[in-house]
Parts: sequence; C-alpha cells; structure tokens
Amino acid sequence: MVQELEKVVVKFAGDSGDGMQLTGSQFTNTSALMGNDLSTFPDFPAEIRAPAGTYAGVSGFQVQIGNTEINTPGDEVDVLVAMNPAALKVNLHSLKKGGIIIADSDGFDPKNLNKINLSSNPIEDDTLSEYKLIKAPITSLTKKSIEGLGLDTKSQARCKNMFSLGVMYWLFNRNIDSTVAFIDQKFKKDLQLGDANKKALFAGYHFGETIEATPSYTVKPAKIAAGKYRQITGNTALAWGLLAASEKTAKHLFFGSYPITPASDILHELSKYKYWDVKTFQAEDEIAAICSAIGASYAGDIGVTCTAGPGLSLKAEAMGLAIMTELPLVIIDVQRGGPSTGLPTKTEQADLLQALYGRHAESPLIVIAPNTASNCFDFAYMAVKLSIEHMTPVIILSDAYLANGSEPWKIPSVNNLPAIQIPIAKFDAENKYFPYERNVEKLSRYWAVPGTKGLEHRIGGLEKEDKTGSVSYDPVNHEKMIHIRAEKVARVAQYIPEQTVIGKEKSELLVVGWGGTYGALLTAVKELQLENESISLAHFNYLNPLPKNTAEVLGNFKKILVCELNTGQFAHYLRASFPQFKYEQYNKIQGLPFGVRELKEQIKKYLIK
Amino acid sequence: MVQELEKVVVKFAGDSGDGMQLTGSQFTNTSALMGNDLSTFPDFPAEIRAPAGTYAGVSGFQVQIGNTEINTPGDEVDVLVAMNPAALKVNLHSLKKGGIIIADSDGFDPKNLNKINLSSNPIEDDTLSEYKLIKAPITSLTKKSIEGLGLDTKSQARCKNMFSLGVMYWLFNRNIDSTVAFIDQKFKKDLQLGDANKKALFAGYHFGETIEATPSYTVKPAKIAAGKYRQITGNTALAWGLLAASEKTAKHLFFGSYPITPASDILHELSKYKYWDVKTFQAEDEIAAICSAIGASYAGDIGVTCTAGPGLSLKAEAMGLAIMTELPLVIIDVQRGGPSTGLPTKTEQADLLQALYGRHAESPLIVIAPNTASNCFDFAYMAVKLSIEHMTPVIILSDAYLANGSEPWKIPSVNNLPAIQIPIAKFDAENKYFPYERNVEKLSRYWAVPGTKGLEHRIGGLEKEDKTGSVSYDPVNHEKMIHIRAEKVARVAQYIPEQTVIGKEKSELLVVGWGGTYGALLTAVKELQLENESISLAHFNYLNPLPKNTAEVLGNFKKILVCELNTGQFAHYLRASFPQFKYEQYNKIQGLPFGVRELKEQIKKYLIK
Amino acid sequence: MMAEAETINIKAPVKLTKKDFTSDQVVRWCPGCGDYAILAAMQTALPMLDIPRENHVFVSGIGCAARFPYYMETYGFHTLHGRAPSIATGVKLANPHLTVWEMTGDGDSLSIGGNHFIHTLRRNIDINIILFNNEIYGLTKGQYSPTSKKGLVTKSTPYGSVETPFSPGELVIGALGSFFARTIDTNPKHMADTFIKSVGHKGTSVVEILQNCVIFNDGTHDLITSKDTKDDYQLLLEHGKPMIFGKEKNKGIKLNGLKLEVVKLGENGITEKDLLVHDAYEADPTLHSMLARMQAPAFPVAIGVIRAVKQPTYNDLVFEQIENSKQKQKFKTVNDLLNSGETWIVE
Amino acid sequence: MMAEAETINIKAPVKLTKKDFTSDQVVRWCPGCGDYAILAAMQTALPMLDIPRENHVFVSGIGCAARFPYYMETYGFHTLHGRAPSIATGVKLANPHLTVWEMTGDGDSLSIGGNHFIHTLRRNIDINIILFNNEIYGLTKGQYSPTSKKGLVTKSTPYGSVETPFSPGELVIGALGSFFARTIDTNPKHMADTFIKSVGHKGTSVVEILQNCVIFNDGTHDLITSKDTKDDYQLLLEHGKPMIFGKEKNKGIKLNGLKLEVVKLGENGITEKDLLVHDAYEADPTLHSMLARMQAPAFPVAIGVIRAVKQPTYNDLVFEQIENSKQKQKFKTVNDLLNSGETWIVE
Ligand SMILES: Cc1ncc(C[n+]2csc(CCOP(=O)(O)OP(=O)(O)O)c2C)c(N)n1
Ligand SMILES: Cc1ncc(C[n+]2csc(CCOP(=O)(O)OP(=O)(O)O)c2C)c(N)n1
Ligand code: SF4
Ligand code: SF4
Ligand SMILES: [Mg+2]
Ligand SMILES: [Mg+2]
Repeated sequence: MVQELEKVVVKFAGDSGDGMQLTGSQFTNTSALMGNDLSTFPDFPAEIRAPAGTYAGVSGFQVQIGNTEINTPGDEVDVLVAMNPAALKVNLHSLKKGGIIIADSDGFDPKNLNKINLSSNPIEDDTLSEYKLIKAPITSLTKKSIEGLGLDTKSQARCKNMFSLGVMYWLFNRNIDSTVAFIDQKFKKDLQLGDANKKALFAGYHFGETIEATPSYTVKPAKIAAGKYRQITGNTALAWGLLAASEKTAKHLFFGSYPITPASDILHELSKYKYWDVKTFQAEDEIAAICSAIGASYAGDIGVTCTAGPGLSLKAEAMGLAIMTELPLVIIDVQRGGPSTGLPTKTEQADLLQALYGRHAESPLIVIAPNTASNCFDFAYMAVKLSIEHMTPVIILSDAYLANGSEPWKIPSVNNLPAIQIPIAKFDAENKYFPYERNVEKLSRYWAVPGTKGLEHRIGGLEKEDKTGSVSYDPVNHEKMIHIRAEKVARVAQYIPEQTVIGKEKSELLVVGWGGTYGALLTAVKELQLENESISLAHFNYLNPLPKNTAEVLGNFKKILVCELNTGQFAHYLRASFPQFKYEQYNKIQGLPFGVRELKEQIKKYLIK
Repeated sequence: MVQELEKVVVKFAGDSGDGMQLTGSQFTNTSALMGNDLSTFPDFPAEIRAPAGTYAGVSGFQVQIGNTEINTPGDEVDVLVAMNPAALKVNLHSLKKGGIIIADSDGFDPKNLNKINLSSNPIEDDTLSEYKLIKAPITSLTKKSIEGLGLDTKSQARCKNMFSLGVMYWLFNRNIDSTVAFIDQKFKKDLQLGDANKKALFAGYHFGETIEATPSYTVKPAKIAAGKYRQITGNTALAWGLLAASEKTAKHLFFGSYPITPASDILHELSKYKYWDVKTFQAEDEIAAICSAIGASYAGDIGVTCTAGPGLSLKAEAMGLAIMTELPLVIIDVQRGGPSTGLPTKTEQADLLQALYGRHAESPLIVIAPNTASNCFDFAYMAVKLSIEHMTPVIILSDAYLANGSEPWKIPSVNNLPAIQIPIAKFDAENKYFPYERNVEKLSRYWAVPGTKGLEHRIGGLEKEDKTGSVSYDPVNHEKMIHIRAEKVARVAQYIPEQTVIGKEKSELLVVGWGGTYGALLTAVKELQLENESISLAHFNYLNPLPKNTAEVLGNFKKILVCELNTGQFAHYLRASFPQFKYEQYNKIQGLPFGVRELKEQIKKYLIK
Repeated sequence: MMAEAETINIKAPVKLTKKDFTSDQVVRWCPGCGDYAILAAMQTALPMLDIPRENHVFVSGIGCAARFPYYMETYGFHTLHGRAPSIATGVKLANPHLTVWEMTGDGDSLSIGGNHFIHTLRRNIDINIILFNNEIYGLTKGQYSPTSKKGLVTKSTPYGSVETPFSPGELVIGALGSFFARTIDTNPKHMADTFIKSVGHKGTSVVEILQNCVIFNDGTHDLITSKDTKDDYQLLLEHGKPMIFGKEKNKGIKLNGLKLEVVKLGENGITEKDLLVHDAYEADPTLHSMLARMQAPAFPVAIGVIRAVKQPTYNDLVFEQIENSKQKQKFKTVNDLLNSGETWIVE
Repeated sequence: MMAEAETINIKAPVKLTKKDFTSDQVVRWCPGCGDYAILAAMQTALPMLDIPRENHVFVSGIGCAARFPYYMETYGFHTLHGRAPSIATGVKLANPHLTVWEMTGDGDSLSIGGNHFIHTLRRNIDINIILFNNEIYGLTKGQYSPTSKKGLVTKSTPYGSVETPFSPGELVIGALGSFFARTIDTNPKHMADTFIKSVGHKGTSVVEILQNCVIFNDGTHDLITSKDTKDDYQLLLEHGKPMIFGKEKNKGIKLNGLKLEVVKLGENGITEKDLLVHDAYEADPTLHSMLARMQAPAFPVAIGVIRAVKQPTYNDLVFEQIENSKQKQKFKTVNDLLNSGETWIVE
C-alpha cells in the first residue's frame, strides 16, 4: 500500500561521526531530482566530534519535501531516524504525535543509555507508545550485509548511514539511482568501500521491503515553475553570486577572509576558482582580511571579506576607512548566536544594529539581507553592483540558517543579470582628476586605479577636502563631507526596488520581517490568509537605506507586527525611522529558526479584534 | 584707568612651537587663583609641529574668565594674542568687533606673510580697522630683555611666550607671582633659562605699562560656593576618579591602554601612581589593552581600558566577552572627530550609537557620559561603582572638549563619595559556589577571584547555563540568559539618580543634551530663561539605561529639541525608546563645541509660538 | 649557572592527585585526538608541583585546544580567539602569585594571536604557553594554519598551500623568548616533565606540543612520532648531555662552521667528543635557534627544553617599581593628591 | 649566486627627476625631523629606477612616518594604524605589476601591526617595508615604543620602561624574512641605494632606518650616527667584502665559535683574512641573525643589506596557481558552473 502525501518532514539524527549530514543530503537530492519542492535544515554541534553517544554529539539533518510550495524545513517531524538514545531524546519533542521513528536498536545498548543516564531503554519501555516505532538492528545488519568484503570494523561501521538511507528510500518510494551514482563517484578510488556502501544501501532498502511494518509513502512532484533546477545552500549561493559579478564586470574577485563558523564554506567554495582569477586570501585574522580586501579594491579588484559576528566586530575600524576613502567593498556577515562566542553553530539575527551602527563616528553604509538560500546569489551580486556603482561598502547580513539550508533553485542565466556600471576614472589631459569629484546623481566619486598614468593621487583616513580629497581640518568642510557621505548612501534608495507586500496592500495586520526568517513568515502568513485572515507580509531585503516607499507600506495597516530572531532590533530601527507608527514585536532568540506553528499562534493574538 | 569687566574671553594663538598652551594655562591658573570662575579650550593641530607659520601649525588656547558663573570658554574672543599672520587669520572670524589684538609685529614678516599667501601685511593695511590693534615687536623685545644671559638663539626665541603673557598680565591686572613660582619650579635645574623666562615675563609686563595703549581691565573674583578649589581638566579628572575608586574599594587599579589622541593623557597621569599599586599596562594594541583589563578584572583588580573612536571599534569583540562572562570592566572613550582617522584632535559626540550597539549580537552594557571637565571625576568613580556592583562593563563617553578643557573645581573629599559594595564570592563549605548564581535584586553574579580556595570554576565566551555557568547550547536557556543580561543592565535604572530638569518642570520647550555640551547648553538656556522664555534643559549623564523618569520628564513639554555634536544619534535613540514624543534636532558636526550664540539662535526658532 | 627550571620544588603527590585536577565536564574532543593525552599529562604533572590548586589559572583562546580549561578542576577562562596572552597578562599582573597557563593552538597563537604572542615573549611575562601544534585549524573543520606544511591541500587550499610555515621555535627566539621546549602528544612522561620545567622557568615559557589531529591532519607528525621512525627523527635534548640519537644511539649532531650536521659515531673517526653538548641556559640564542630549526628528514627534530635563559620578567620589574616607588611616595591619600598643586580658597 | 638585489635595472634619470616625485602638499613634520632626509632620499632614488611613476604605490599606517605618502607624487594610501601590510598585500595581489612600498614607524609596524608584519614576511609578499625606527611614538607625543631602550623615561613610563625592545632584524629573521637592511637618516646616499636594492629584491624587503625624532627622543641613535663616533659604531656591510670598520679601518669582526668578536687588525697577528666576509645571499640565517643583533657599544651596528635571499614569493606562487589552473579549467563560464552537478528539469 502506497500512501500519497502532500508534504512530509524527515529528520536524520545520530552522532557527529555517523554521517547524518550526508544521508540527509542524499535524501534531499533524490527528492529534488524527483521533482519535489523542499527545504533543509542541517543542525550540528559546535564540537567537531563530541564524545559518541552524548547529547553534545548529536548531529541532525531535517528536510521537508512536498508536492506544493515548501518554504521551511518544517516545524514538526513526521519521520525520525535515530541512531542512538541521545539522538532520539534530543529530537523527540519535535516529532509529531503518531510520527514514525526508525531506531537503530543496536545503538540503544546499555553503554549509550548510560551516557545520557537512562535506566530504561526507550525503545523497549512505553516511552514511545504514541509513535510508530520501527526497531531495526541497523549496525549489525549493515555489518552482515558487507561481510566478506574484508573491511575493518571502523569502515564497516561507517556504512550504517547508507543502510538507514536505504530504509528511508524504501519507505518513501525514492529512486535509488542518483545515490548509487554518487557513491560510485565518491569512492572511485576505493572500489571496495564503494561496494560496501552500495551493499548497505540496498540492504536497507530491502530491509524496509521485508519488514513492511508500515505503509510506504510517496510525495508527487511539486507544481513549480518550469525550468532547469538545482539545489543550493545559502553559502554556495553567496559565493556564486560573487563569481557572477566578477564575470559580468570583467573584474577580478579578491576574497580576503579568516575562517569562522558558519561562514567558512564561502571561502572554501571560492578557493576552487583560481582559473577565473579569483584570489582567495586566507588572512592571519579578520582585520588583515578586510584590509587586504580594501587594498585590492583600491587597486581595482572587487574586494570582498566574509565573517560571522565576532569577526564583524573586529572589522569595525577598517570599515570606517573604506567609508572615508569611498572605495567599493563587500562585507558578508553570516550571523550566528551570540554575544561573544555564544552559540557558534546556531542561527540568529542579532547583528543588525551592529551592521547599522557598529563603527565609531558617523559612518553609514549600505546594509542588505537575502531571505532565502537561493536568493543569496542575487544579493551577493547586488552587493557588488551597489558597492561599485555607489563607491561605498555594503554589508550582507546572511545567517546560519540560510548558510547551511538548501532548497531547489531555478537556475538563472548570468546574461540576464542587471548590468554593473563601473565609475572608473580615466586620464584626461584637459581635466585634472580630483579624487573626490562626484557623480552628480549618485554622489559617488570616481575610481582611479593605481597603474593608471596621470591619475596619481593620495587618499586616506583623515577627513578629506571636498572635491580635491586633500587632508582638511576645516570645520565647515567636515560637516559638509559628513552630510555628503550620508546623502550618498541615502540616495541608494533611488536605485533599489520598492518594498513589496505579500497579500493585500491595505489591511488589518502587517507582519514585518527581514532576512532569513522569510520562509517561516511566508508560510505562516499564507496559511493565515487561507484562513481568511486580514493579514499581509512585508519582508525586507534592503535595510539601509530602506526602500523609499517604506512609510507608505507601513501606513496602510492598522497594526504592524515585527518578527525577528533577536530582541527586537529591526523594530527598534523602524521605530526610530518612522516613529509615527506603532510596532508590535514577536521575538525569539534560541539559536533556532521560527516555527510556522508558533508564528501563527503569536500572529493570531493581533488578529483578535 | 582700570575698567571692570564681568567676563572676558582671551585667546592665545601662535605656532605649535610657540608655547601658547603653556601661556594659556598660566593665564588661566593665575585667574583661578585670583578667584575667577573660568573655562578653557585648548585647540591644537594633529601634527606634532607642522611647518612654522602655516595654517596647519596654528595652536590656540582660549579661556573665558568671569566674576559670574562661567560654563563655556566663550563664543567670541575679546582679546586675541597672535604671534604670526596664520594665527591671526585663523582666529579673526571669532574675534568680537572692537576686540583687542596683540600682534607680535616681528612675526608679521614677509616670510610668514608669504607662507599664507598674503601680499599685504594685515597689521599695516586696514584689515584690522574694526579692532584695537596693539603692535608689539615681541620677538625682538624679548631678545633684548635677555641679552647678555648668553642663551643661544633657539632658547631666546622660546622665551617670547612669556613676554606676551607679561603683556596680558598687565592688561588684566593679574598677579604675576604664581607664574614666577612656576618658572622657578620648572627651571630649577637650569637657572639661566629660568632667569630668562622671568626677565621676558617682566619685560612684557612693563611693556604693557609703558605703552598704555588701552585702558587696563580687571575681572573681580566670582561669587561661587565657598571651599577649596583647584583647576582640573577632564582627562585628569577621569584618572583621579579611578584612583579614588581604587582607594575606596581597597582594590588595585589595572589600566590597560594603547596611546591615542585625545585619550593618552589619562595613561600618562595614571602611570605616576605606581605607589598606590596602580598598574598601567601600555599594550601593543587596543585589543591587548582591553583583554589585559578583562584578565585583571577576572583576577580581582579594577580593570579599566581607555581609548578614542578607532580604538573603541577595535575593542568591540572583547566587550562581548566581558558581557558574557559578566565581569566588571570600565571602558573610557574620549570621543574625537571621525569617521576613520577623521579629525583626531577635534571634539565630537558621534560614538554614541557605537557605544550602545557596536558589538555583535545582543550585548547591552551601561553607558554614561560626564558633562563637565570636573565631573569626569564623579563619573569615573561612578563607572567603577556600577561596574563592580552590577558585574557588567561600563562605557564612559567623554570627548576631546572635556578632555583638554579645564575649569575650577571645588575639591571634594574622597570620604564623602558613596560606598562601593563588592559582590565578592566567599568559600562556604555548606553551599557550592555556582558562577552564575545571582543577587536577586541586581541580578549580578558573584565575583570569585582566582587564588580563592574552593571556588575553582570555569567561565568563557560560549553561552552559559543559568546558575551553573556551564557551557550550554540549550535553546530555551539561551533565550533566558539573553533576557537576564538585558534585565540586569535595565535594572541599573533603579540605582542611578532620576533625570533632573534645569528650569520649570513643565513648560513650552525642553532642550535635551548629553555629555560634553552641557556648558554651552546651560549658558544658552539660562540666558533665554533670563529673557523670560519658557524653556528648560534636561542634560543626560546616564544613557543606558536611561533614568527611570525619562518619559515623565519628556512628557512635560510641548516641544523637545535635542542638541548634539553629531547627526542626531541621541535623538534617534530617544525616538526608538520613547516614540510617543516628537523630537526636534539641532546638530553640528564641525569638530568644534557649540557656541552659545548659535544655540540661542537655533533654540529661538522653536520658541516662536 | 643553575636555571630556574631545575630548582622548582617537585614533591611527591601527597595531598593532590590527578583526580583533584579533573573537572566534572564531559571531554568533547574527537575520539583519538592527541589532546586527550595532553590533558592527562597535565593532570599528572600538576599534583607534582607544590602549588595549591586554586592558584592555577588556565587561560585559553578559541579552538579545539582552547577547550582545555573546561576539563581542569582549577580556575579557567576560555576567552577569545588569539587573545589569551593578553588576558593571561592581565591575570598575572593582577596577582603575580598565580601560576598562569595559556592553552592554545597553532592558529590561535600564531595566526590571529601572533602579535600578543610575540609581545608577551618580548616582555617576558611569567606565564606558561602550551602550544598544541596540529598544523591545522581543527575547530573550524580543517583549513591550513600558519604552521601547515607548504603544499598541504585543505578546505581553503584545494590547489595546495603556497605559504611557508612558521617555525614556532625560531619565531619565539626572534621575539626574544627566554624559554622554548618541544614535546610530543605520544610521550606522556616527557610532556608532564616539560610542563613542570615550564613552571620552573620564570618568564614566558613556550612549550610546543606536536599534536595529532586525527580528523583533519592525521599523521602530520608521523615521521617524528611513529614507532618505526621516531628514534631516527627525534633528538632528545638534555642539558649538559651530548646530542646523540638514532635507534642504535649511533648518530649525533656536530657543528660544522655555522651549520649543524648529522654524523655517525664511529664513522670517519667521529666520537662522542665531537658532538655538541646541549646548553639550554646559554643566553646567546644562536645555537638554540639552529636546534629549533632542525627539520625532518634532513635532521632529527629537537625534543626537550631547547632554551631556558634567566631574564628579568615584566611582572617582577613592575612590582619592583611599585615597591620602590612606595619608598618615595609623593601623596599618602587621594585626598592629598586632590589638594595638591595650585589651589585656592573661596570664602 | 647572483641575488635579485644586484640585477635591478638602474638607469640614468632621463625622463623622471626628483621633482616629478614631489607632490604639492606642504610637508608637516617638525623642523629637524629625520623624516625629511628620508623623503629626499626616496625622491632621489625613484628616478633611478626603470619604473613608471604611476606604478609606484605608497601605503602607510598611522604615525609621523606614515604621513609619507602625501608628499610623494605617486599613488598613495594613508590607511590605519598597523594595517598597512595587509592593505599593501591586497594591492600587490590585485596588481602584481605595481611596486608597493609600505612606509611605517616602529609603533605602527612592531606594536599594533606586529602580526601583519610577521605574516607578510612569512608569506614573502613582494613589497618594500621602510621602517622608520625612532624608538618612540612620535605622533601621539612621546610614549615609549617596542623598540625603545629599556629604562627610557617617557610620558607613559615616568619610572622608566621595563620592557626589552625588539631587535627588528632578529624579529624579521625569526619570521622567516628574506631581506633585511639597515640604514641611517643621516646618510642620504646609503638610504637611496638601499631603497633601490629593496626594490631589486623579490619578496618582502624590510629596510630599518635609524631615524631621529628631534622632539621626543632626540639623539637616541647618536652613538651610531654622530660624526665623532659613527666610524667606530657602524659596520658598513657589503656583499663579498670583509667586515672592517673603525676610524682607522683597523677593526674587524671575527667569528669565535658561535659568537662574534671585535678584533683589531695587526693585534695578536690578526689579518684581514681572519675576518668574516659578508654573504648577504646565504640562505642559512644564522650569521645574518648574529649581525642583526650586534649592538653598540659592545659592537658596531651593522649597516647595509644584511640578508637578501631569493625565495619564492606568495604573489608569484598565487599567480602561478592561477595560470596553471587555467590549463585545466573545470568550467568555462559561471553559467556552466550554475548548470553543473545534479540538476533537473521541471516542465
Ligand atoms: C574572532 C574569531 N575569528 C575566528 C574564529 C573561528 N575559529 C575558531 S578556532 C579557529 C582556529 C583554530 O585553530 P587552532 O588554534 O590551531 O586550534 P585547533 O582547533 O587546531 O586546536 C578559528 C579560525 C573565532 N572563533 N573567532
Ligand atoms: C587604532 C589606533 N590606535 C592608536 C592610534 C594612535 N597612534 C597614532 S600613531 C601612533 C604611534 C606612532 O608611532 P610610530 O609608528 O613609531 O610612528 P612615529 O610617529 O614615531 O613616526 C599611535 C599610537 C591610532 N591612530 N589608531
Ligand atoms: S578536530 Fe582534530 S584537533 Fe580538534 S578535537 Fe578533533 S582530532 Fe582533535
Ligand atoms: S614628533 Fe618626532 S618623528 Fe614626529 S615629525 Fe616631530 S620630530 Fe619627526
Ligand atoms: Mg591547530
Ligand atoms: Mg616611531
């Protein structure tokens, strides 16, 4: 019996060493290839490999797949794969009542139970009576299935994730081919290990068939826009957006960075493209990273730096230099839980006020935030465009949720991306070049690149004289320059899209969000709209300057509810910017994304008339 | 003929090498000793000693003395001493029409005129026809007066500032004794040079007597509160406030700092007090400076660090650590003109938003700002008190104006300063010490100092479990801790004074200011009050948290005008905090303090009904 | 001249045991990580010192290595990436009676923390820096570090690293370091012994531990540490002893002009007398630098205390100044200071 | 082996003159400051190089020294305190055809900028670091710096500094530097010559200039630079030449075991043959380190190019990787990349 589902949430959970991230990605890939819409949420510990069997060591991968539009990895899990007691306990609270648990019964041995102080075995007692439990001796069956291949015990144990994947493939009627191809590719240098992995995968699949403990399910392809698709994570999309901008401008990309979770993957990705003249510089620290990018921008490359919260703090001083010297510079901040080292692998949106104000003195810059894993591509591209065209630094606020989560992406063509105008200064014997002469509309200065004959000039961090750019301590000039720099950034509002509203333009309640919470907010708002609630969503990507119709948008609603993964930073900013409106807040600061159900509950409070 | 004046503004201006700062201080000291109230404003170039005779090299010292209350160094100058054409030109615009100029006619030679491209000599043509000009060949008369002492030309030239001081002493009927004593002390190892300086001083005095070009003036002692007085600058007062706190708590002061204008003098001052166990650590950079202070605080000292804007940017990450580990720490920021290196010797109030928000993630801390040179003492003391009692970092926002300006200060007694409670953790065999157990009222944790037997524990920058302080990645605990840290800082409002209002409690217009602009705002508001305007002043010292009656205070006025030396940061903050009120703004961002006249003009715009 | 390293009071573990130094926290390193052995060695070493438990402070930066303080039942402070030397400096200056340890990785102390590292050495602050050198960034999952071998393929160098690695010992000496030792995560006794010697040294002690990261740089020190090769690629230095090594104890280090060379005892008439004798206490850093620089396979790698030179510490000098200035104290109280200089009375 | 320093194309100043390198900005150093002479020497040296003016980029941090770029009619970037090496790295990697200069002070590069300094050296980025060593923080009005002599009384050390100063040369070598030279603000010809040599060297060149700050540390280098004493306290090093110095050219440097000693020619049978002959191109840093370390009055101070060793530069290796990877380019265009891997069509 095959039961058809509209959408389903699956979670793989085990030890960091159990390969759950890989299992999850394979399940995701296969589902994507089968045409489902989907959204993923990998969730791993701060430790590389915390002690096996402990809570600290649990690594999870959640994915929601559907035949309808999917915007979040899902609040509640329908099917949980738990490789040991810790993995079960950590995830049980999010399992739907009546949901399915596939437990590796070998992993529920006294040693592992002991590690989390359980005296009774939850897969034997009645702890799980409200769920459908499939006990599978995964470890031992895996071993058995690959006996005789002559693998050592460690390698044997490493195959058990394929067994569990096999079980899930059977359960969800997934096509096994792409994983087989993946294994062939991955182990092309170790055929024996490749064989073992495939054997384990099939063994799991057949195990599912054999026990037939439950009906099996299927999720039909989603009805989504026609085109060619691929999966993409936010971090990869940021990297690729930069590559696209480099190709489009025919300017080399210089990426100065210092590794930090959850941003490092962008460095890893970009370091592959040396052949496109991408220079990735792994600096000795975040300050050297941003300064090298400033130096590269000064000398004509596209200078980019990338970090997470602690690194953003360290880059504050150098941002001021880029602001004063009016050079292009892109700063990516993949937000994580804080303050201080905080929760390094968890998501949060708490660097907003720092991005807006976290530098000494009057130092405005552009701040933008992508809202899905895939549009990280567009905003990385846009950041380069704005930064070059307006000659000012741009901060991109991504977050751990976007960074690691993935979703299907309709592949765009680089040809269709908007052109980028480069305000390059050229030597002109008639007209002397003044470093601080400006484009009259944008107020951006012109970029004179070292090596260009006749444009020799000096810039620096001391206050500049208007037009000439010479050092000036003149009081009135200082005030003028402060205003010019502010106005230059403010005018960017003329060059970005107006703020859109999802739902009616004018109505009862406007839900406001920004950045990575989009999927959850959109799902919640759409569901409420289906419930005939008078509600719309305004989700912001452009944070400074705000879109020029922002006040208008906000003014069309009786109530405004700002939802954020912080204590209310965007609400605070809106309040200061448009004090004429009243803002309600819903905030969560648990290192986790919003759940759709919790959002709906909270939003409903403001819908009671 | 001796004319009596209520108040007078005097400015000494010359080359950086001319010793104008010293001359100004001596004139100030003598006036203070003669009982005047006063306020000073030294104004020097960013260069150590820019080329003689150029605009860039002009160094000035302005002082207002009076027989009434003096709160600013004055908008317009009554008497200007100009040692060369550049010094004249730079300062002429602020000289009162009809004011007196004492010019060193020797300094107005073709060479110096040339340096600033003057074809005609302003002390010979009719440039100065609207002023009273005293031309004195100061350089040559000085030389003559000390001929025969056998000094080399360089040393001879260095005495001319004393000559000009002598002229001013005669002009204002000042007592010459204290300067004589000062010279004796300063040159006790070089009697010859001491002699020369005294000779020049007297020669100047007698020159004044001889030419009798104008009536001479006197300014009677001011009627100020009885007591013992001294002069003090803001930087010295900050240093001494810390010393007082150290003495009062019987805890050693640890001062980790990296030199930067205009904050370095605090380091210089404190490094003298080794005998009070003051440890000044000149670190290799600002990050090492703050980190050493955090380490010292952790180990039981009073950890303090001190910097200006660029350094504050660099300290951002470490502040987060102090917030997470809930250790006492005082961070002094002597604000200067920015962004970037900006105007390093000029004043500004533009680090406010950075102080409030300039760290990644949710990281609130206490922010306070002294408002006069002398109450820098009180706020330094208060910073230590709040930091220790509430176990959280405190930022003090001073500025270049307060730092270098001086005023008479009624010397307080350390005995009368409020007690500081130290929440020290003590070993107790009955009750285990938990690093994050808290005082129930203040929510501050207890300070367990290494070396204390039985209190061994671990802290760090990862999120802490409530009470135990162990590392915790638990979502709900994280949210709880974020709220506790915020609430701890918010509760400080219960322990600081309520906001006061100068003038009527309820009226038409409330002028709002904070920090170093107090003197100018007070003078302007008081003068307008005398003109029967319906106006009051609320000047803030406690910026985060704001005093608990803030909304009440603001609510009592029809209009609120926030005046700041930035583009409106406090106004922005008030708008976000109390959006129910409407805030008008007057901002100036020229590296200069407010003038009283400009303030009155601006304020009056809001008084027209 | 007897160096401090030799005079440290080592006593039988009467009162304290390894258990006393073990905290209740679950150790969270990867199974097989070299850090476990380092932890055990430290917990073995400390009871041998005559230092009360509450006087040990373990300061660390960020990295796998930097998790160390959580596992020690002493005072501990897990601080910021690279900044541990500065925090440790503050701790030591606040209370010079504390024994301050800095636990750090190659990235933490030589990459982002390089400046604090060299300045701490220059000042000779009396702390013990234990540098876990796994030649990789472990905690951020495997990027090359400033000590990674040239050519290493890592996540951030898919085409191989083009950077020349620091030699920690040479950097220490270039920064005027007074103590440098090298030890190995596979030799617990030698580690414990080296830790004790580092405490004995007054001044900044740097102990480099060749540590294996099983996950991201497995086997990088194999030539030096593995059973088969270690005898030929380790030169165990002991003060006053000739520099002999090799499975058969038949190889030695000889000076040839201004270079070192490996010689075979017995060959070409070479005897023990021709070999260099180790002098850790020589102030001149020339030979120490040469020894620190030796790299396998051309040379054996020097293990043990390479340099231990008595030099005044910053903290001692500061406290001396404090004491001296108390003799000629200008003001007794802050009230005196406030009332000093030019004052006047208003009546 | 011929080092790069010798092969640089030095040509007669046909097209460019000193004036071409002089900007219109008023020079704002204190009268008498050693920086003036350095500026003049640079403006004299550059016309001798076969490098177009627009290819020179002067990058600086913050300090008196760091004002330098304003006065040069070339590209110039006055950046942040301590960060010039990183900015310069970015400039060089963006465009390796530029000649990149870093103008810096002892505080700028050895205090706050120490980490970037040593990492730049380790990577061997091809830039020229001109280090104005006045042993003081000039611009902030006179605090001691990491090169100030121990005991120096400054604004921040009223009781005298307790810190041991860095020896820039030793630090450079400890950080694997490939080029180190020392010159003097009172010797314009030698300065100009050294600048030219630094450009000739491929890799990070560090030129330490003993510079006098007339205001805050006047005369700190007097023993080495003053007319009376300079011959006895300067050892002018030239590659291939014996190390002779002294007013009468009768003193020399000899190796004694692993130490240097000053000897008198003619005394105790010492002849020129006994003296060390300078080899700037020797890869082994031992002797260079010893030479860099020599301090007056016990020794003369080494002036000239102490070390100039050919080593691959980071920038060359990076551009090599770029070129090589172009041979086996995986994707032609970004569109190819976007469409690579697992994709599927929705109809
Ligand atoms: C300011 C800052 N930048 C970057 C990081 C990310 N980070 C944490 S540990 C680490 C490197 C760790 O390498 P190492 O010091 O060698 O320690 P190991 O993990 O190898 O023991 C980095 C880059 C951080 N935590 N903080
Ligand atoms: C981040 C930062 N910290 C501190 C300063 C203040 N500062 C400017 S220059 C300088 C030291 C200058 O010393 P040095 O590099 O030796 O240059 P010199 O003036 O002696 O030529 C300091 C501390 C600054 N500008 N920026
Ligand atoms: S990643 Fe490497 S260094 Fe870190 S705990 Fe694992 S094995 Fe040890
Ligand atoms: S302070 Fe010293 S280094 Fe700076 S310009 Fe003046 S003399 Fe030169
Ligand atoms: Mg490491
Ligand atoms: Mg200097």
